Amino acid sequence: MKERHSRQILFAPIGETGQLKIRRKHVLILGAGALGAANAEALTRAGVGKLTIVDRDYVELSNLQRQQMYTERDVEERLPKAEAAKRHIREIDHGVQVNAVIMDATAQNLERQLDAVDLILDATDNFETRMIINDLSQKLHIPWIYGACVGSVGMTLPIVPGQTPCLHCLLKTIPIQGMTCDTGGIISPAVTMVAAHQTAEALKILTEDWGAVRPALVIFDLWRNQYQSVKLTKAKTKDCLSCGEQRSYPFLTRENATKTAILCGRDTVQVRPPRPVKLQLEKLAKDLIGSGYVVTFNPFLVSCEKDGERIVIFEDGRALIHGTKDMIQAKAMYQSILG
Amino acid sequence: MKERHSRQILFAPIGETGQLKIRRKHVLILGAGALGAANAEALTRAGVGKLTIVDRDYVELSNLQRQQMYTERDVEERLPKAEAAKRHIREIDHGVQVNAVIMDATAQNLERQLDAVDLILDATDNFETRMIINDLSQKLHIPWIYGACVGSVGMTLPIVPGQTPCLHCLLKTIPIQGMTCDTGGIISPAVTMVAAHQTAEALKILTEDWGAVRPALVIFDLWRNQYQSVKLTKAKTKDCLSCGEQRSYPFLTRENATKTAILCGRDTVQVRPPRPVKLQLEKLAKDLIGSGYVVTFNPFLVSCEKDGERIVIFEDGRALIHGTKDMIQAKAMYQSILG
Amino acid sequence: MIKVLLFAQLRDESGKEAISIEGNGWSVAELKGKMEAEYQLGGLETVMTAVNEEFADDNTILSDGDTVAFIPPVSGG
Amino acid sequence: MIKVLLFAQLRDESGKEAISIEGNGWSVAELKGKMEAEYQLGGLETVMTAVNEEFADDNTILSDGDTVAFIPPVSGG
Repeated sequence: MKERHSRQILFAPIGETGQLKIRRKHVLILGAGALGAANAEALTRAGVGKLTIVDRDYVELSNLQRQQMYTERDVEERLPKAEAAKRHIREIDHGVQVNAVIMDATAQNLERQLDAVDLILDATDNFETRMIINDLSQKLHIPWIYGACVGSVGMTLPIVPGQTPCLHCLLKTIPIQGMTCDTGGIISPAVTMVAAHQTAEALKILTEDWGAVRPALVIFDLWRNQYQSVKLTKAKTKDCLSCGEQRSYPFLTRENATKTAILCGRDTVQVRPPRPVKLQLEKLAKDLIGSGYVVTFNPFLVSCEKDGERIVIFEDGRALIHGTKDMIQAKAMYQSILG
Repeated sequence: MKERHSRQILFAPIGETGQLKIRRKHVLILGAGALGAANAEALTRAGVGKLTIVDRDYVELSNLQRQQMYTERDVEERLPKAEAAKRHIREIDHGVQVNAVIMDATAQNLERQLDAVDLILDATDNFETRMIINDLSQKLHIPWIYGACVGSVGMTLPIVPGQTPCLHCLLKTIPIQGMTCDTGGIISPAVTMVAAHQTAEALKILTEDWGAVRPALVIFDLWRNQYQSVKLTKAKTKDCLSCGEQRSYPFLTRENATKTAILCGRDTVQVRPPRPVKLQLEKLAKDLIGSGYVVTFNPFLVSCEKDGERIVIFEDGRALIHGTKDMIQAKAMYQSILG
Repeated sequence: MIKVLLFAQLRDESGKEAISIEGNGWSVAELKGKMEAEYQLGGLETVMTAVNEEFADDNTILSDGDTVAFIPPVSGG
Repeated sequence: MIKVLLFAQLRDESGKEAISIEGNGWSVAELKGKMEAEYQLGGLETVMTAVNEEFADDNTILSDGDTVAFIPPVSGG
């Protein structure tokens, strides 16, 4: 381990002590898309002890333009991203423990994953989930690092409970979806620049160099050559419902997320059953073939196609309906298969 | 190709026209270490037509902490970095042409590689080579992008002949080696942040969006939360010997580089023969085994070890002497093997 | 004069990266209202505001020479 | 007063990120000489200089309120 991380140990603010601390830490990365893959690779190379990677999606051809680690073979095999990330991480450093979790994060199922987690890295693509992370971070006293990007723009902010303002202090209401990868596209350097900031802050937090943690939100635009660091000394609000004196963690207690959602950057609707189920995928595949679908499947999912419609169904009952943004239609298609 | 790069085509400043331009372009990346690997991966994913990757080194365990794409298997096989990069690129996008060149760049052999090259990406680790790139860039009218990093600090600057100042305008004398990876260490986010800037500028240049090219040098420190963009409107000097009216390209005409050099970030000396040779590696390996060395070899190099000394010899006669910084001793060890 | 910097989609919507505007003594909320009306910018209620590189709320009062940045939260990843 | 920002190894050598110094009317070269003497900084002849975020040569004359950044060229990669 010493030889492998010798250049990182030479960096004085980390040193041997810091390297040992990194090795003892457990990071949960929520999302294994562009930001998730980049952060997972960087933390693996940095020698983190354990990674839990949570993702609901699988690798597609259009991901390869910006999502590190993944290859054409992952696309051919339609591997879930969490699993694909785990396989690549094992090739980079077989000594890093990886827990690949294929699920759509909710307040409930995410909290169950946070036992003994030292840091949460945000690599999601929506504010609904970020607000859940933010509340869980405050409730369980786990730092998290916000990161997001679209086009050539990116934004990042470390949030340390008890020390910095939280995301809810900065955003009184959840923003309606602005520009997404779907409307604005994305170039890979915007991803890597956000991931660079997230990984740097992660290394500070994992080595417990709290004084070095950036007390500011960074926003940049790599194409227009803009960069601004916004200090947050006045941003913490006493009456914040997530981190204030009378906190209620509103994003944990309120009604569960919608059962259908349009995925960022895709002509795809996700449908989620009211309660998690455990499907018999092999049986489902056979049934679908019988119904005239063209079907491929692996131990994690079934993908089926008919009349230009493509549906991917995961073991927990969740499905991705491709080629549509109509949530009602998507739900109907889902029910026509799973009842 | 359209599906694969759909999110990049959606980014308005690139679009379909820009994507077609990227596909027709040829980029030479000088160095396949940390910056080289990151840029090579990003440009591959972006869909560049052709990459020439020039590197003199092979993959070692201590590289994995910050050098993207490379795996433990590359270390076990002691693959030259240019070759390892080529193999990983093929897995990411088999449609990108890659020319892997295993050599130590000099003014002469580098110029021969620059035929029909549209852009040079600097991923070297020394100013001697950067000044050669800078002169060749001016002589052959090829833009290049300076990038460098150490510790948590990075620096980057695009240089477009006829449009921006050149590196020689900014540096009247070649700096003596300051802090290197050897003395200051390096963390991977410093690498990826420099690479993000280089790749972004590369995409602007490859899509011929000249007005967007950053007219400034960026320096940052991710650990100390420093960032500065330095405008270069007054930096171009008329009497610059590399880009001025009376130019002489001094770094191309002056005497060749030293024959021995200490490698950045290593306890290693490189020795280069006066003229390139073409060794019979299999025969050399047998000879060395006979001399009591523990030897491994592949079609690109021979690695031999005895009494704690390790020497790696490439087909062109170049050698890396590990475990020393004494150039005279290194030369002696080299000569004791190759005469 | 107040200098207003626009990021991300706000820049695309307005077609400008920076705007100079008379606004001495205005609150950030008043400036937002003015910007929505004059530059057809939508959704400024969820936009984060920095005054002279420091996070500011809607009640912050602006003075001549201030630089205000409007930063729409980015959600992709 | 002139504000001097130090990057990379200069910051490590001096132990400071920023220094305020009386230097109205000095040239950059004079400031470098002063810094080398007072703060044990070496190698300033190859350091790049920015005055108010604009590249400047050794002959540039400084005024009160200027921010000078000394940027040692980084060579790793």
